[in-house]
Amino acid sequence: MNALFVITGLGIVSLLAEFGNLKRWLTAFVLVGLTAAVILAALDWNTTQRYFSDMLVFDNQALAFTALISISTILWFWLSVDYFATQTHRTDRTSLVIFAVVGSVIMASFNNMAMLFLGIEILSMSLYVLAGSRKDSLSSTEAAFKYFLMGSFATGFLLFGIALIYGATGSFHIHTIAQTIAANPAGLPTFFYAGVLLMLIGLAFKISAVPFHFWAPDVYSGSPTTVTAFMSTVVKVAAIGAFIRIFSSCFVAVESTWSLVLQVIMILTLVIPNITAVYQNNVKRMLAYSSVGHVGYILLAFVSSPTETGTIFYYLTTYSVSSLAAFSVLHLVEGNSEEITVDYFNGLFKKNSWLAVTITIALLSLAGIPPLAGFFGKYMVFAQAINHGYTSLVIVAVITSLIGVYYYFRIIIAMYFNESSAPSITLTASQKMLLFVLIALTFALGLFPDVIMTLFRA
Amino acid sequence: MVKTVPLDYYLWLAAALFTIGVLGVLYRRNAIIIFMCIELMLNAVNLLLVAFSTYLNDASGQVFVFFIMAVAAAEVAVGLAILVMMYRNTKSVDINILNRLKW
Amino acid sequence: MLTLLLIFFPLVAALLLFVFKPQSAKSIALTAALLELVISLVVVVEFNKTGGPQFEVNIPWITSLGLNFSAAIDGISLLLVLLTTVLVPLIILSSFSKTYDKPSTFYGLILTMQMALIGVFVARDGLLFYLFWEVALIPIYFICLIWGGEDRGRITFKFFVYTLAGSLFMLIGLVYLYFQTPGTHTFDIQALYDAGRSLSSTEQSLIFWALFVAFAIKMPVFPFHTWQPDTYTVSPVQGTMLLSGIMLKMGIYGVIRWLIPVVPGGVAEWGLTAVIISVIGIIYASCIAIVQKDFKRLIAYSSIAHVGLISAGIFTLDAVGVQGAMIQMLSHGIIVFALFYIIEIIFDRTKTRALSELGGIRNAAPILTTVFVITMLGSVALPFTSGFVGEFLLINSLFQYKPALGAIAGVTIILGAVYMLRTFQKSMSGEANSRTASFIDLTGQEKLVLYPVVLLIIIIGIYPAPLLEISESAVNTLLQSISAVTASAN
Amino acid sequence: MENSDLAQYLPIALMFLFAMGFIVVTMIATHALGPKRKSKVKLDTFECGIESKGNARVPFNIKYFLVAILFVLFDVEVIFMYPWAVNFKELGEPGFIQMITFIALLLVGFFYLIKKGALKWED
Amino acid sequence: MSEFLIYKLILVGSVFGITLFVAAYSTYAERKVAAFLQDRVGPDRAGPFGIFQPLADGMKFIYKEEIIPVVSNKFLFVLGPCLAMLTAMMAGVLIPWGNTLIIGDQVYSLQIADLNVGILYVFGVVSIGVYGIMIGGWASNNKFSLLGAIRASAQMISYEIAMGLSIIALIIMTGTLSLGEISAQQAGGVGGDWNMWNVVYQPLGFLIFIVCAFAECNRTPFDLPECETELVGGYHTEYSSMKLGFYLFAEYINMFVSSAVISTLYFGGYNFPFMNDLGLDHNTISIIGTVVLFGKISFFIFFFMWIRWTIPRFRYDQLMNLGWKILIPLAVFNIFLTGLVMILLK
Repeated sequence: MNALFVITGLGIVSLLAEFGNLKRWLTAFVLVGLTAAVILAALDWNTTQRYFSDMLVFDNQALAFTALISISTILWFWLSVDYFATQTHRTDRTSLVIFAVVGSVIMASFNNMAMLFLGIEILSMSLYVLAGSRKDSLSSTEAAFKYFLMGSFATGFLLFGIALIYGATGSFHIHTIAQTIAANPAGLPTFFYAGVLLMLIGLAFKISAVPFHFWAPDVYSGSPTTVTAFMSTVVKVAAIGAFIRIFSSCFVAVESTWSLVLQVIMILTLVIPNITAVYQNNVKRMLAYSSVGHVGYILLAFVSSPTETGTIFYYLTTYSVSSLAAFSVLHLVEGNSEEITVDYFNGLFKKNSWLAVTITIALLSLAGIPPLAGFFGKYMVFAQAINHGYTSLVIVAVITSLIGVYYYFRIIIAMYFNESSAPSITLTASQKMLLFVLIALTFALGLFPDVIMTLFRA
Repeated sequence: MVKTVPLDYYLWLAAALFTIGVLGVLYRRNAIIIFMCIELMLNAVNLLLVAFSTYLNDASGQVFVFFIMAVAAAEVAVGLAILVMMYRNTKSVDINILNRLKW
Repeated sequence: MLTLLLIFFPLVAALLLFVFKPQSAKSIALTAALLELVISLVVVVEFNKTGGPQFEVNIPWITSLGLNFSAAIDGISLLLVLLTTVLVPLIILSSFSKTYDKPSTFYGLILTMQMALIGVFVARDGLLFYLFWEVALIPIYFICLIWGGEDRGRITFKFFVYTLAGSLFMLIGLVYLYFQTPGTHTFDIQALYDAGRSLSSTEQSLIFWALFVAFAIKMPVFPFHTWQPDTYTVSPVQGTMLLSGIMLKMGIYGVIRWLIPVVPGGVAEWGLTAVIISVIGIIYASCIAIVQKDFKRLIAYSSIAHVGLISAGIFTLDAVGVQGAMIQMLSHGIIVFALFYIIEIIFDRTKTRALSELGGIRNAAPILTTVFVITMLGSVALPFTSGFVGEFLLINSLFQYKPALGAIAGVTIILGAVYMLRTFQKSMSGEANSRTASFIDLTGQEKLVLYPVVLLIIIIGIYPAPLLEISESAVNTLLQSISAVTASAN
Repeated sequence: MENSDLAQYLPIALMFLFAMGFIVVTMIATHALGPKRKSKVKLDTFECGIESKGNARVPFNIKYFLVAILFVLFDVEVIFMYPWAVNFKELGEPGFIQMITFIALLLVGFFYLIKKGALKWED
Repeated sequence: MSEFLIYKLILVGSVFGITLFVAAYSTYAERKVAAFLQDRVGPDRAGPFGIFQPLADGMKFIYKEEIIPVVSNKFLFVLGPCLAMLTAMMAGVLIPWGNTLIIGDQVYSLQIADLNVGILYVFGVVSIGVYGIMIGGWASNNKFSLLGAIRASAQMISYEIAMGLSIIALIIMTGTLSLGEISAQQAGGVGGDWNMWNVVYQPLGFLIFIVCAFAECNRTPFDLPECETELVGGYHTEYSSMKLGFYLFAEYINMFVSSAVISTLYFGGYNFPFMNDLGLDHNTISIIGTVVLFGKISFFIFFFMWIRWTIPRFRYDQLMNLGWKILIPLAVFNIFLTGLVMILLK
């Protein structure tokens, strides 16, 4: 909670930094604040604290997500320095991002449907604006608009679900709902189950699971690359955090209602985006589909054992780090162009081997090649699924991850195989440092996954 | 409070409104109308919440409605701003022209 | 400790390469590879031939996954480690006459590859084995992708996906076994053995196929071989050497270490099928080899034929066959290395690999021709060459297993002779043409690479006993434990 | 019946009927009674006697739009204060402090708006 | 049931009639007041002192030709004034016009309906009035009209926030939203049981409220939407006959309702000082109270006119600045102050 206070304060301060003579110090200040948030989250470890009459509960899961979100945001700020370079928009962009982080943290720690709703909206509203932050670009506008439409559409479903559940159980508190469910194993009205499914649909939109994913590629490719990076890491983490928080603690008692639906969604989420990604020539779209595909693996872990959230958390961590690495390279490669195709990567190894190596490692990690972080993420998901008897689903997942290899390797092949006449790219020391940190993290998470895996074993 | 109207009626009404909203979002092509349909969806939810709140004698449902209204307002503000931006770039609010990003 | 040094010394060396100037990468890499050879020789000296797994290390690594860094060396491992440590310096040396773009990366990848290969051969933890197995794929892929020839993007990708797909099925099999281990699950090799043997026959069969596909793709055995000829052809020669000389042995090693002992029931059920597949592969590959026009492709197909024989020999589950496989692995490793190097030398000077465009090299380069003849004879398994020992043992065991299969496999020697002699005739003898007229004989550096190899071919051919002794006890232990299981099952 | 919810609204409905009736009747009456002598010029829009040009539905200053959006936001926030104000005495001091926090946050936004020039009309 | 219905019918009918009457005579009053302030005679032809002038005006509205510009949107063009009129009429429903009358053993309230959300209802209905103006202005398809309509909407919604905020301080004190209860709470007043009018406790709130009320009614000094020097007639430039009449009527009705609301909220409504000390019976006091209320309303209507002919029009930026940058912060400050005092006094 202290972390949440700090981040909220940070948001307000960065909003007001517009007027003081604070603009110059803003980035430094934000980084310090987020670091402080991480530290505070770590200090609260193993203490379950309840706030606002139980509306927010900071248990270990929430704290872990808070820390992950904050750390990803720090790295994200580092990679998107130039996004904040323009004087006119520095403070509002910063504060929008920080408020999105606030929403994410709330989504990871809510214990009441109202907080879930508010968290989602705080997050989404900032992102609608950020997605459209390239005002003169039609595709950016379009991305913002589609994101907005789909976001509020999904919210509608979510709210209708919440309303029905409230009607059936008389409460918005997750634990009260869970108790009511436990108390009336057969006595709940039918519309309760409709409510659960509607919430599932609403959240499926938010985590962009197939068939509710169609907005994601458009939004990801239209938004400025840095914003896309934010969406596919922090936002995705938050959405999945919210999803598992409610389904693993509250609705697990009525698992039979949603389990089959979720399995179908999961299989679709594994198959369709991975196949579609193969046909993409726009790298951002490709990564968008890939990020949708990754949701499939997370859902596989979730379907096989809804209460083992450690696996999902680890997967998200590895995914975030790898995605950030991929997007930082993408951002550095794209320059001023709006649409970045695979051809942009031609001969990148010759042009700048730092970039080439980083994105290679990132993509290999996303593809799940050992000993990188992504491998252990996938491995744990598969192992968990096999352990709970979902071997056939694992085989589907394995096949789709092979398809995944195909499109990731298109970029790799382009970098090492194709020739390009484009001028080489030079990096600043800070950029090199960032890439190094991201590579190091990708390896470190792969070589020492215990650090994170043991977090949830207490 | 006298609950002369059965709860089921509210449920069906809300469901109908919600469905109309959903269909509107899916089938209409004018951005403003889509906005309105989304608002319709939210208001269906509000109606439902208020009805439940009354029948359960629990005020939290109505508080939730406040939240929804406040957030919906904020959402509309952002949405309209985006719409204005879109209009500036395209001179139209027909979402059919937004097909550039389709795969 | 020695094991750890053996595994990680190449990796450290590889990282060191980036510290120094690119120009010196070559020599640093060679030094490192030679030091690694020395380390492996120390291991050989220290090795107790009757002692089972030795030089054990067992460090808890990822406890939540039951993964320990558990490695040890027994006879089977040692032979393959030795093959690796001998070949890698030769491979590096063979590249001295060429200059590669980004040499640090190139040699770094080779050394990383070496690390992964040794890791595969000494790992005694299922997941660790898998990790090294996969890690071995990355450097070789990039070696082929970055420094390969025409159309390498597509071809190397095919190679990558094939092998990755295979290994993912292996992973599923391993994980399934992992969850069968009692108590706190573990990937320890013995625990996996026990778990695998206690499974029902259906499960054993499924796991057999999950693992077999992975190994078969790596070897490659017909019909999983389609990636191989193209990849061998487009790879830079050092890559081809790594692939054919060492990496393909990973598959065979996997069968010996991780397939047969783990699911003996599955092997009992499907062993015959595997042998038949292998034998079909031998004939098929030999026939294709005969009609090949490209020198490198020809050797690639011949490699498939040889590996098929090894695979068939192993699945007989006969001590002689497995021992033969061990020797044949070493022999094939060095012979195929030499052959590819010779092809590279010819290609460098004539700019072609088409057999029809060669000829008459014998006159211009007698030393090269001599070396080629010896290697070729080794390849067709003439007595007093290393090839003879291995093939003899293998075919012998096949005869004992199923005489008909043995007979068919025996044909391989004839077919091998046919295509190798044809190759010799086309390239070395005959009239010199414009391309080969001014052929320069071996240079000093090339001799430095090829002479040791020729020497090894002959030494192993005449006196293979020390090598056989190294692996003998390990092979016997292995086969005994299996026969104990199958006997008790019956 | 007198005290039930719906009955409270009955007079309002009555008033609505009265007003509607009055409006409709008056409109119809004027329509029927007034003279009808149309001419093109008469039916043209008025632009101080000059011939009117173009459509009047042109984009207008974004400021108005901004005001509308801000109104929606602030008005909705004000909603939250009504229940609080009604229950002020029961909520007491803690409620007061919470609402002050709420208003303070609102004022931060308000301050930001003013400083950003969202409400600057003189330019 | 039917008795209840008849009682309500009578009440609604009389309120309706009175509203129209007051609105009609406000126009007359306005002209007379203007004349008085400018030292003129004002209307004096129709009847003695021109007392039938409103009737003549009404007739004229009815008999004038209806003009609907060709380029306008016909339906909306007609809808605009109707909506303005309708909302204006509906706003007065909740005003407590007097205390209860006791006839026999039946208690009759002089308030048409006393909803527990009273003030919110008034605000809700009043804010719909913006649509009437906006729709009318836009439907005319005239540049002046459009500008006027936009100005009107921006102005009205801006002042609505301040108005809403100023009320909150009052509600903190009264603890209810019901206008009936708020009136009842101010019973007695100065002497008797010493219930002061709310204006005593809420001078700042009253000030803000009345300024906002002026703006909401588009009255000078806030009549930017129809300032004839810039916009001809503003949003009703294109209107004629009864549709114009509706707009004008609506304005005067709004003024009337605003005055009533102000009187009710801040000036004790139908209560008057020493009312409980006169020793009169309940019904008499109620009737006197109603008369007193109308007196207060008349004063505020006069006040509206007084201001109109005294203070010049604001510039648009001054108008917006006043609303957003002065009244809103002031209202928030007022809430804070009221809350603080309430907490401290408890």
